[in-house]
Amino acid sequence: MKDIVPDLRVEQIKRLASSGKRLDGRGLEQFRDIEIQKNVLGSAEGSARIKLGKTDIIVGIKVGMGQPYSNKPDHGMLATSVELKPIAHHSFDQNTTKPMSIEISRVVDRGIRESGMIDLKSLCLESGKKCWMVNLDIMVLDFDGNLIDASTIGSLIALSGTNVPASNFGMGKDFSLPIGDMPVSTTFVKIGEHILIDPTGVEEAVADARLTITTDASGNLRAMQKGLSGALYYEDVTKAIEHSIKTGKDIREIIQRRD
Amino acid sequence: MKDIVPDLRVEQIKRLASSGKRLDGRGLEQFRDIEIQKNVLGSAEGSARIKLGKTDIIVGIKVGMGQPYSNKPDHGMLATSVELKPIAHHSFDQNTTKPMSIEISRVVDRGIRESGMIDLKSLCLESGKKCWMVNLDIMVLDFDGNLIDASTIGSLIALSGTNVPASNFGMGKDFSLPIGDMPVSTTFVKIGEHILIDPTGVEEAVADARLTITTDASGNLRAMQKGLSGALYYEDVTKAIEHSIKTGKDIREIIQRRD
Amino acid sequence: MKDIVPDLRVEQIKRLASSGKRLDGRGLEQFRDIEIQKNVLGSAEGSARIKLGKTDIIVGIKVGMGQPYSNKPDHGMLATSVELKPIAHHSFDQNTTKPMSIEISRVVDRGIRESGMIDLKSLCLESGKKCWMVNLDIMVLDFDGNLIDASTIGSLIALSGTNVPASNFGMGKDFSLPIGDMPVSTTFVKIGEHILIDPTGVEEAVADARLTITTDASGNLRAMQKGLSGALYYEDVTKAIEHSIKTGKDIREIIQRRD
Amino acid sequence: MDNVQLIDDNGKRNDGRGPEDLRPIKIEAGVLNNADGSAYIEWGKNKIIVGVYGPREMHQKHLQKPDRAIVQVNYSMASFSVDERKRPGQGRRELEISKILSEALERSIISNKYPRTSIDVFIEVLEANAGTRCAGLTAASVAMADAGIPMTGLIASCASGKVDGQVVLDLDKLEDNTGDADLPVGYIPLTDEVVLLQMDGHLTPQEFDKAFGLAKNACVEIHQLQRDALTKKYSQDPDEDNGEDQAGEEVVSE
Amino acid sequence: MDNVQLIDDNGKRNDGRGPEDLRPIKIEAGVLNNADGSAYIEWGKNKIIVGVYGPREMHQKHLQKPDRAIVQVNYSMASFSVDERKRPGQGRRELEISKILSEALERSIISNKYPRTSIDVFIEVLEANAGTRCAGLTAASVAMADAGIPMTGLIASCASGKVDGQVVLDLDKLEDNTGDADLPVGYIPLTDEVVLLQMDGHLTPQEFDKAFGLAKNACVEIHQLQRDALTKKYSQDPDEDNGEDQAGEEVVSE
Amino acid sequence: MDNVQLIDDNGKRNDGRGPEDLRPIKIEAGVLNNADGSAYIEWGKNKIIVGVYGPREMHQKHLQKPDRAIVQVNYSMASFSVDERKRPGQGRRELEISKILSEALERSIISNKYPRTSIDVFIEVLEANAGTRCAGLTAASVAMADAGIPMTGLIASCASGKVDGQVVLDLDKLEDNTGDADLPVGYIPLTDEVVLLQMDGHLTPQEFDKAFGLAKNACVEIHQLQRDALTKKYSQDPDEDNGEDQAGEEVVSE
Repeated sequence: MKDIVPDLRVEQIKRLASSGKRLDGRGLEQFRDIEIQKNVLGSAEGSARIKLGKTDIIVGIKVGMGQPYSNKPDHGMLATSVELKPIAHHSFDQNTTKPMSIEISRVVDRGIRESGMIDLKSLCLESGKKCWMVNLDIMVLDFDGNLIDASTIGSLIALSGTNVPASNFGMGKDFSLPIGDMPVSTTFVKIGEHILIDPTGVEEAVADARLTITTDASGNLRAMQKGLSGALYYEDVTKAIEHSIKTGKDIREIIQRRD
Repeated sequence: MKDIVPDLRVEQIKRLASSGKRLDGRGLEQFRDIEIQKNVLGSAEGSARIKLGKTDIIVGIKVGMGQPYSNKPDHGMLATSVELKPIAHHSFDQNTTKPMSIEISRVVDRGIRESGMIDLKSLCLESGKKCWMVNLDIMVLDFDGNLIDASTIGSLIALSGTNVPASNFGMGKDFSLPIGDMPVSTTFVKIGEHILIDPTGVEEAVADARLTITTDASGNLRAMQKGLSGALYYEDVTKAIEHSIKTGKDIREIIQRRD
Repeated sequence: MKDIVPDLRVEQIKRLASSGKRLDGRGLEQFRDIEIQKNVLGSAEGSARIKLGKTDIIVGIKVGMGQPYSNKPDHGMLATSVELKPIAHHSFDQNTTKPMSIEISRVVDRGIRESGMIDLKSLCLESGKKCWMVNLDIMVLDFDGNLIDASTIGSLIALSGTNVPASNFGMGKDFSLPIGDMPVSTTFVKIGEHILIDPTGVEEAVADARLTITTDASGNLRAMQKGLSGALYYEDVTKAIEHSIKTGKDIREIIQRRD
Repeated sequence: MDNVQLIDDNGKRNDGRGPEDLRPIKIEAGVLNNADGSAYIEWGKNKIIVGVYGPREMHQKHLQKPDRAIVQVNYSMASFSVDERKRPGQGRRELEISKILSEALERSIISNKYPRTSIDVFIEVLEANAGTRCAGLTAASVAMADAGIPMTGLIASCASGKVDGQVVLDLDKLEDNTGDADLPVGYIPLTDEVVLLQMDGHLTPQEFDKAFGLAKNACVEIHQLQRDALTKKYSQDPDEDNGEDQAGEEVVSE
Repeated sequence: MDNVQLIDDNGKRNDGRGPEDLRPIKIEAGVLNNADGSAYIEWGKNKIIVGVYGPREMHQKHLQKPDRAIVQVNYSMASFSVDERKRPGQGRRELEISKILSEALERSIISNKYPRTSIDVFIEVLEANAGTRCAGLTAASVAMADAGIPMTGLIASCASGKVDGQVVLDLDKLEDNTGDADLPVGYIPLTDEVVLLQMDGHLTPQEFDKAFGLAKNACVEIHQLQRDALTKKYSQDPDEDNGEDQAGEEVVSE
Repeated sequence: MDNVQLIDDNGKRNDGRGPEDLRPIKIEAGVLNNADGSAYIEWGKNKIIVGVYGPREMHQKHLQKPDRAIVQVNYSMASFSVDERKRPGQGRRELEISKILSEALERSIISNKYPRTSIDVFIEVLEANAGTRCAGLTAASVAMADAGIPMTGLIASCASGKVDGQVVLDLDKLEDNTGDADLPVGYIPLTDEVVLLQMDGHLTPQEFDKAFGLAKNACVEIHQLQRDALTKKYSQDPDEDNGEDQAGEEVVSE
């Protein structure tokens, strides 16, 4: 996403958008194909590989034991990280991608946490002393935009297939991670006048503003994040919310069909 | 203080000093005005804002619990840090100011520690196991020289108003940090032949040598530190000691008047 | 070893090697003089200073208490580090020598560990809870090639004179670190067609490949490591093994004579 | 999410405010000597100082933009700004906030005037009590104006949210910790642009509309305080620039 | 070194293999879009993906070589690749392996074609079960060929070792943890060159000869799998490049 | 500060010295091959080796001085130099000492001869027993002379202090830990200049005068040892440069 995109390309994207089209043939409100593989790794307690167009990520979950945070003594712990490794794009290197990876992981984490999808209270073993610690690690293998949505979808898939290895720790039988209502994020960019869902790498590179909206099964808002140094108008936001609720439903169906 | 000060300016400073004067109108042995605000922050257990001319610092004290150092099992702990943040001067950045901030914090800490101003033994709760931990953090907001003296004065003010929040830790009633005799530092620079007290940023930038002398209420020496790559003669040192004892008394009065 | 060695020098080294000679007058299969000083430091539990030609290192051993690794609950701990400090060569700086120092320390550690020279099990005090921790730190003072062998020899000397300071920890009487069969490493470089033992700095700089072979008293292999971006043929390896077993015996005698 | 009652039977919040009231806000421009621009804000119990340097040459060449200035915010919480001492060094939360505030501020400057330069904004949170990103952004915009950087408009910022099931303005720490939702908004009244928008918690689309409207209206009010602060600074005799709180001044002389 | 019996009375190993059998190996070339070359390998339970970028300008000027390209390998274990979560960041073991794999791969390229450049090889271990450096090197060599980098020959790599006193090929995790010796070999069949060689444990010179021979023969076998993977890739219609596992595909559309 | 008696009834200190006695000092110049200059010092139980490189081009351009050389000292305690193992990496104490020793040494060189260069001084403390900064500075000055760097004079350095209420010279570890005051002094006898001065503890102005006088006189004595070490080095046959302690030498040959 650090590519220098020539002005001509920007003009082309805008011209296409004016007639409702995009470089890869999609409509402005059309999500890319989502390819899902579940439980792809034997070493992880949960895992998934997700391809969103040419964006390709792998999510691995390790569950261990830890000590609850002092301000949440009755909760288990969830830690989310996104690694934008240099394998995924020629412009990625450890130093420059750090703010980007932190923002993505925090937005993904916020959606999962705020939706109450994981009942963290049920993961406390002894108040203030001992709890289950869920490490959700997202590795980007190939980058073509919209990492927030790819990561969210991958995380939902991986979490919903996660086994808590209680027997390894002498804590009784293994059990499935208790999963509730799932949050689904959809991300938009604004380019010129136009709002495009699920942006590719090139679209993100030329975008003025980005907006992520995370909704729950009831169509309510759970998390939002504006990014990039352009502005949105209120109408842009309400339009995006409307699309997000609609598209979120479709994505949720795909995820759950796979269970 | 990393400014390139033109040679003309150096000459001007020396010429003025020859007739006992300085750029800001002070005499060579004259300290700048000290502006003091006490307990300026609700979140800190003790705090102070100090302006020494245009030098502007804020001192915050947090008191928590810790485990005594293995070589001082019967003492509470004091940790002093100085942050020279880039807000304070256009030349400050995290990398280049590190040695400077470490030297300042160690000199300030040494004066406080060696004077016995805080009775650290009284802050031990259980030998080798549990003690009060006093974090003294100094943040520089605006830099115009003589950070050692500004930081020492700010620390004395903040410490003498510090409340140990024992009740928060279930350790009985809150109490005031036990404060004894206060050390006061005064810093000098040598420029050419001249010894100037309480240097400004420009004076430090052109100085040959720097000398800090910390004295107690009885007029005895508690800490000294020479800095910069110029030399001092013995007579410079004895002259500075004499001035330090005298000026230290004045500053001590100002600090205590505020109690 | 980051020197730019002019092509002429490379040619000279190859020409000499063709007639079985080297820049410093040695034969291809001849090790340099080894100078040994034992127990040179009062602050360390074991120490040695080794000169291998102009390569000069100091090895210090500190023994403390620790908690066994979770996957080795019944073993004491050994941690080996090599510091290639800038004092040792004009080209050394903390950043660029890191991979080199890690490789050396891991090869030295592997030889010592795999040979079973230290009976780590006897250093466990309480399974999974408490054990002796042996810190083996190697500091390079002057660099002229073949740090792996110099470090291995220095480590053997220092370890075999190490006192476990049990009385300081209230764990009974002090005792000598239990030392068994010693591994000895010998390192070769390939330059053009030629295999040279115990390379100097210049020889390492022009070498195509490097091979370290660590043998035990029975003449068996305990560790090997190929380095550099040239290749070896199988015959190179078997030839080096043969020399290593032979030279290893000589070095082992020197080390043990000193006990 | 715990069973604390945050709004009493008279519709008053724990600090006595009504649902649509802001906490008291005090803004001062030009409070530092060395910084090219600066501002100090007290917002409820939040105390924040902001210094701006620039536009100045960008040191890291690979981050330079050939056609414009960039804004680099460093948002930082002082170790003594919170109840439990914050460890020094920028944590992940601070890095995220620095990023989104940089992006918001970049929108408000006329950036093509200073190619290859950086505008460095240091936001030092001295005392924190919820809402520091909005307060920091509000003060930073004043500090940038104080630095004389050409702007399309001042950014005002304020959060709204939901507490006890009710949409309210400007959550304090207790409300933020135990409330239902938080919605920080950054807004340029002059251009009607939204430059900061985050949300977490639980809002229906209708609640979002209401909360957004509250925040936007508050921003208009805050914008006036920003203008007042700048007017006050620039109508002062320049020699009195740093004359605030003269009561605390003491003099040592030989 | 513990008293586990690793080879049963019928000469079978814990996973049913004979002493000289490889684990199942599957190699695929060209699995990523952005990387200039890439490969995926499954080797027993090991799963590794490799991406190659370059030759490209070397950013750190002081590491440039005026007469040739250098290879920089970054071998990395994913946090979720092992039983006990690996902490993020490169540990000492990963750094050592990165160094020796860089050196091995550098041997196989015709490096004077691209002075002052770097060929960057990212080896991501997704699941680890002993032998990852050999599997990673094998896949990296395929990925470099896929990137079109001129080479003197593909490097195949495999370990042999000793288990229950017997020389065997290709140790798995249980054998590696409790066996007597491990001998990873990297080999270019086309030129008969040894480019990687490490060993730890306990081998007589005779056992070394036997173990080395086993590893070398296995490398010849693996070399064929590498060639097959590249042939398969380059005989495909380029538009189907990433068509593996279409079964998992789903479509969202408005 | 504890109730240990450090000076007995006969005026003898714990190691038998009188109040104004130095510990035994041994200095050797030119002990390393690669460094441009070097020195080794044993001072009581302190053992320190110093290597100097330079003047050489300053790598970090922004630290270059257009009109002179700068001195960069790296003072470092080996992990095994103290009773409780020191963790690797430079701590705050080492950084402070490196800074003040850099400043002291810079005073003694004729720095305008080598603009834009750096003189890098590595002080490695192998064994520490109080007084390492003075011993390190003394040895560093010899090493700089050994490197042929033009100097205004050698720096000799020694601490004095107060123990059991009495002013004494050259505190050892026990005295430093439990004594009343410590006063390290760095002094150039040739020019009568004080280039290092620190103090902590408790001294009356009169005690300071006495302690300073003791340290200065000791520096004159140490200065002679420095000159002797350099004379010895430069009167030797160059081929025997590293012949110290030949007793330990062993030879392996085929």
